[in-house]
Amino acid sequence: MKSVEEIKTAIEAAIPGAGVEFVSNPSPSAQHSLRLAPESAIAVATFLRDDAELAFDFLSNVTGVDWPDKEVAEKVKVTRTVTKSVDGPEGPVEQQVEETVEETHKRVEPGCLEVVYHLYSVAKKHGTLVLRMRTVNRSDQTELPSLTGVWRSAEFQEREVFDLYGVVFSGHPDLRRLLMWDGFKDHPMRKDYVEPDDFEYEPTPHDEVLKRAQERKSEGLGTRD
Amino acid sequence: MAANPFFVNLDQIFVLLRNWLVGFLPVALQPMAGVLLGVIAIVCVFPGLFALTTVFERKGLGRIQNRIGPNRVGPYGLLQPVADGIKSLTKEDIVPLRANAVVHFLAPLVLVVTVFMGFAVLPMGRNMVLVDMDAGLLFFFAMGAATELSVFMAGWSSRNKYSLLGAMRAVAQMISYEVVLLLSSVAVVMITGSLSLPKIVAAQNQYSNGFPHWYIFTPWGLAGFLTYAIAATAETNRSPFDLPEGESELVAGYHTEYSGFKFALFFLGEYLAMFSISGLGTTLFLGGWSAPFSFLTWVPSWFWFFGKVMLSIFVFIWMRGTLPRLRQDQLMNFAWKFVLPFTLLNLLVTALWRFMGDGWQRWVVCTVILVAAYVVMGRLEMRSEHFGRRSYRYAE
Amino acid sequence: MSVTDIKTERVAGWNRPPVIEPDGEGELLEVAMGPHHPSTHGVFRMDLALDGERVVRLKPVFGYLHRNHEKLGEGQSYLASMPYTDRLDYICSLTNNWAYALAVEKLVGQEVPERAEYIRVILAELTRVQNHASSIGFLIQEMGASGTPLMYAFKEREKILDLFESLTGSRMMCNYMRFGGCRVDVSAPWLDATRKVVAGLPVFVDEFEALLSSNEILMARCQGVGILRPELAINAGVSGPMLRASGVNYDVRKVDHYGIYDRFQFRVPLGDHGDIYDRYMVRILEMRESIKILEQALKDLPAGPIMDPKAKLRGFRPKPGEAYGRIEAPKGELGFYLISDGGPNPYRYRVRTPSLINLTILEDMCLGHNVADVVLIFGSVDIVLGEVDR
Amino acid sequence: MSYSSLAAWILSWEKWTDSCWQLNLEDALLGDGILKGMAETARNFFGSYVSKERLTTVEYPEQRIPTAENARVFPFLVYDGANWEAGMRCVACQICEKECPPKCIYIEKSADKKPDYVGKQQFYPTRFDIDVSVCMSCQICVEVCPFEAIKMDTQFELATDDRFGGLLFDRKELSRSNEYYHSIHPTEASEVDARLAEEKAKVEAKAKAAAEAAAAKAAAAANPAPPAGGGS
Repeated sequence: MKSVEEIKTAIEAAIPGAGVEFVSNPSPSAQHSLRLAPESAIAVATFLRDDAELAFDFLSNVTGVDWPDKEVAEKVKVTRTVTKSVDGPEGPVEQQVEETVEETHKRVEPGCLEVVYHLYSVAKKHGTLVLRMRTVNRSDQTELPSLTGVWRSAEFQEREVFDLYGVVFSGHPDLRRLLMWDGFKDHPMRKDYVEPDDFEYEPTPHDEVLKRAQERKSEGLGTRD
Repeated sequence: MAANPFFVNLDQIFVLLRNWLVGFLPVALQPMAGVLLGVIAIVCVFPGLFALTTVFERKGLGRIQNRIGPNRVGPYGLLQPVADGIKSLTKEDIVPLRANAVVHFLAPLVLVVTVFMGFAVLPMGRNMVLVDMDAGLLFFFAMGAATELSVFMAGWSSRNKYSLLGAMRAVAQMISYEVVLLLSSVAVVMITGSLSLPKIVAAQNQYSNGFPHWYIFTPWGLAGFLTYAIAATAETNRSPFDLPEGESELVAGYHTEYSGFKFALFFLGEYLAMFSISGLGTTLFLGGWSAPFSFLTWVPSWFWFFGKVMLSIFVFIWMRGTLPRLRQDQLMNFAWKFVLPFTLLNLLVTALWRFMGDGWQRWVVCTVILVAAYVVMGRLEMRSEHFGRRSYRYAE
Repeated sequence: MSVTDIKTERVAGWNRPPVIEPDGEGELLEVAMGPHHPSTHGVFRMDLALDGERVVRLKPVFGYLHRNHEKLGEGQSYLASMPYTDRLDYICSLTNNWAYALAVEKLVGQEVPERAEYIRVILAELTRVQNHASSIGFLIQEMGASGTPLMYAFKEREKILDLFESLTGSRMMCNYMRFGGCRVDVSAPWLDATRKVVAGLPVFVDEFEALLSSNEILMARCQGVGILRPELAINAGVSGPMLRASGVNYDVRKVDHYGIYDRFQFRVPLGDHGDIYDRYMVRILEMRESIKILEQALKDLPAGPIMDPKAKLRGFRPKPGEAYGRIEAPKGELGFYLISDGGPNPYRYRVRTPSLINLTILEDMCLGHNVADVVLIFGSVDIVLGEVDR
Repeated sequence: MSYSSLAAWILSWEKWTDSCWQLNLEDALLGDGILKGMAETARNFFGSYVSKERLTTVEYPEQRIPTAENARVFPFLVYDGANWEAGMRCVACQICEKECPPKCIYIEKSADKKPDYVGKQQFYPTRFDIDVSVCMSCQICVEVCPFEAIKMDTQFELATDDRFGGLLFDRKELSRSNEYYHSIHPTEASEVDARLAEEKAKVEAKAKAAAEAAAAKAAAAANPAPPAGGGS
């Protein structure tokens, strides 16, 4: 099999302006991946499937990853001019001095939802090629193109990602929730998902759960028996 | 030996008992009382047999599957049906809200009553027939046809999609196989020339060289018996033709919505139908109550009848333990495209048998025709249904 | 939502389900097959629209057994997820263990001692035999054979489960493999018992085949029903015996050479028709091949440690990175995808289960067939709901 | 016909049906596969009466399969000696509580300390509860325990009519003696004992060395002679 960089070159040769990005994987598994631009994803996927040499005809795994908004604390060296009083020969004198200070900037790195695809080739018996796609953010722009038309095996798995992560796959033939029920609101696999406090607690010996169970029992709510 | 009065009395013990009991009544009431006693006997004996059969079936299936089977209630689990009966009586009788309650209630009753009626014409031993009707066979089939009604009543009135599908299947299946059942019995009628079941038994109750003249020992009789057996299995909804209740597809088919005692009645009805249809098969092809060898004629006739019935029940159980179930369209194809033509051919062969006269020629001719027809039709059936053995390839 | 209300966009394409129009007049009968149904292998639902008994629409409904296995995995240490993998496909817990261990070993670059690899192969192939036996048993049970083949299969499975119990301590929830080896060493008596069981397996398969393979009813029910074309099978990500029954030569054991599978001589049986009968026969033949692997592995089992001494049990923190490891589980390709952020818990823990993805083409296979066939086709996919809903 | 000759006949039956099958492998008759299957079930039916091997079921409450040595059901706490409270090996380190996948263990650490089996002062659990209705018998607690204090029981008949209290075992109910541990997992328990004895010997040797050193030091301090070095 070609290396991931070679595949990237091949894609770029076949589809100009594909916007494929190489993502390195530092772990010993060395399964590096390619990040696709959502606009050209279907074209790239079709190329990967139909190219005689690559022939990635088997989409093994589709999954979502949640990257929540991250607060990044950066130390930045800032150089600015400050007015300082300097002890001059004639007493304190106001003077413009250039000063370099380290400042801690806190900025919020916007999170995103990522969808990861693992490809294999049945015809050529090679693999894994890992593809990834990212949404713009986690709240309102969570659309990604569906690859169900290229690989049918994405059908249920993309439904699952939609269900559990909230990625909306445009062009999916039947985008409904897969595992949760239809009326369910949130997306449980997101990192910031808060479990609703509505299930029945069994009195386990655990401090927190036990406390909550006892509370509910005293309120006459939701405990069995 | 046969003339030994003890064995004669043993053979006739039930008849003598009835006559003795009836003797206490005024003459005018005696025929009615005699029939009533017979009815009571049937109503007691066959449900008892049903209870035993359920245990034997479960034990037999267990043994086929290398298990022990029920052995907890009573010695060797023999009291299991009592426990089952108590359980079914104490269970809640659920009637679906949207069900047609009257029909839902009547269906199991209709089944059990009509099935019981069939026993009226079965000769269960020498002189042991409740009503010696000239058209007994006809009566039997008329009663048998009424079971379809009850199955459909049950399926329709439950307002359950599975029940409805089961009922539709049952009606289609039972009507198709009724034809086969009738036509394979017609062969016997053609030879015997009578629709009276005691006369049919009497025709078979003869021996040459110690062997009986049962119809199963003739080519047409064997073929007729096989088609009869297939049709009987389908008629009683037993595996491999248990589609109307096919539990893996239709949950429980037409009796999905039945519970408690009504369900037990369906269960009873199914087994009674099995007994009655085995009894008829025994009567038609296996010589009824006659002994299998002339030196065994001293054994009471009712023993032979019930022995043969239980043997056919065993075959039913054995088939149930072995065979998967057919599909609806295959079942119908099998009935109309394979069994029915074969039965019709068998009628021709029977006629040939009757008019060719004694001698070895008719044996050869009839056998050759039937075997050839079976082989050819079987191959055609397999080809038209596109199935057969396959070979497989390997990749290294 | 009823099945006819689901407005699936009928995308034209060779890999979409065929459009079946009901013939004749009258309304469609909508049947919710499951979640309480004798042959949906647990709590699974298929919403059917029937025209008579013919299926014109089928929508599988999942999630009745959903417990968010993946979220649980993200909330606890790598080791603590191991017993949870037993509960995915509870019939073959050892292959689940192996797949997870393999993914973690890939993530941290962990070596596995040779003896442990042999033990893994032995256990995985025993698992495969008992899974195929019982799945065929279930299939024939769904065909209405009142449990006889199932009981024969279970009788054999019982012997294998006894072996599992005496080695791992539990019959089904084995929780046996660890990152870098196995938990307990096999003993000489265990190996003798295993050899005895393996010697009895061919007899069992022969008996099974005598009972079933040439049965006309089985052939009539299975042949030509639920046909899956190879190109669709590949495109829909179908794996395992289902894929091979469609004639696609793809076995992860042969392709990935994971573990030490390249040391054993075995063949991959392939079907030519892709129907239920081929799936049944491929499973039978795979059992025979597994027996061959077992014989070889039991003969060559080397001495040595069963755990890599460098492997860590407590304080296991992989470096940041990700890995996807997959094995040929009895039901198909079972993969685990892990992302580590350097913490004690995986950042992302994903299970690629064969059962769920093999169901993708359930509708394609069932449309136009009878209700009775739907049950059979569903049974021939060989799923376990613990794995489908996770 | 005796049983053995019946058995022989049944066993030869298979060969017979097989040879029949060989004859018409190519041109199968309709129904011969069914007959073959029927022969197979008949063989099993009679075989189950003839050979005990065929019957794999065990009539449970009367007959029992001996428990496998590696079998595991629910955890218990090992104690040494006769008194469960004094001899409890658990030092309330709470590793098992943290590692337990279904989180069914609840431990409260003591405020004071008591000597453990090597005589070192250790904490002990004032409360050690396991909810066996939640426990999934995975044995992770046993594996992570550095003190050989928690082991797996093989007792499985724990049915109770109290779903919550009856299945919540406190430390008294969980305590089992080391002898019991030996009786259910002999090999493993001997290994554990050997390891502990080794550790104890090491600690004792160390303590002895330390004591000797201390004595030597004390002796050295008592009679101030020119320091001869050593003594650590």
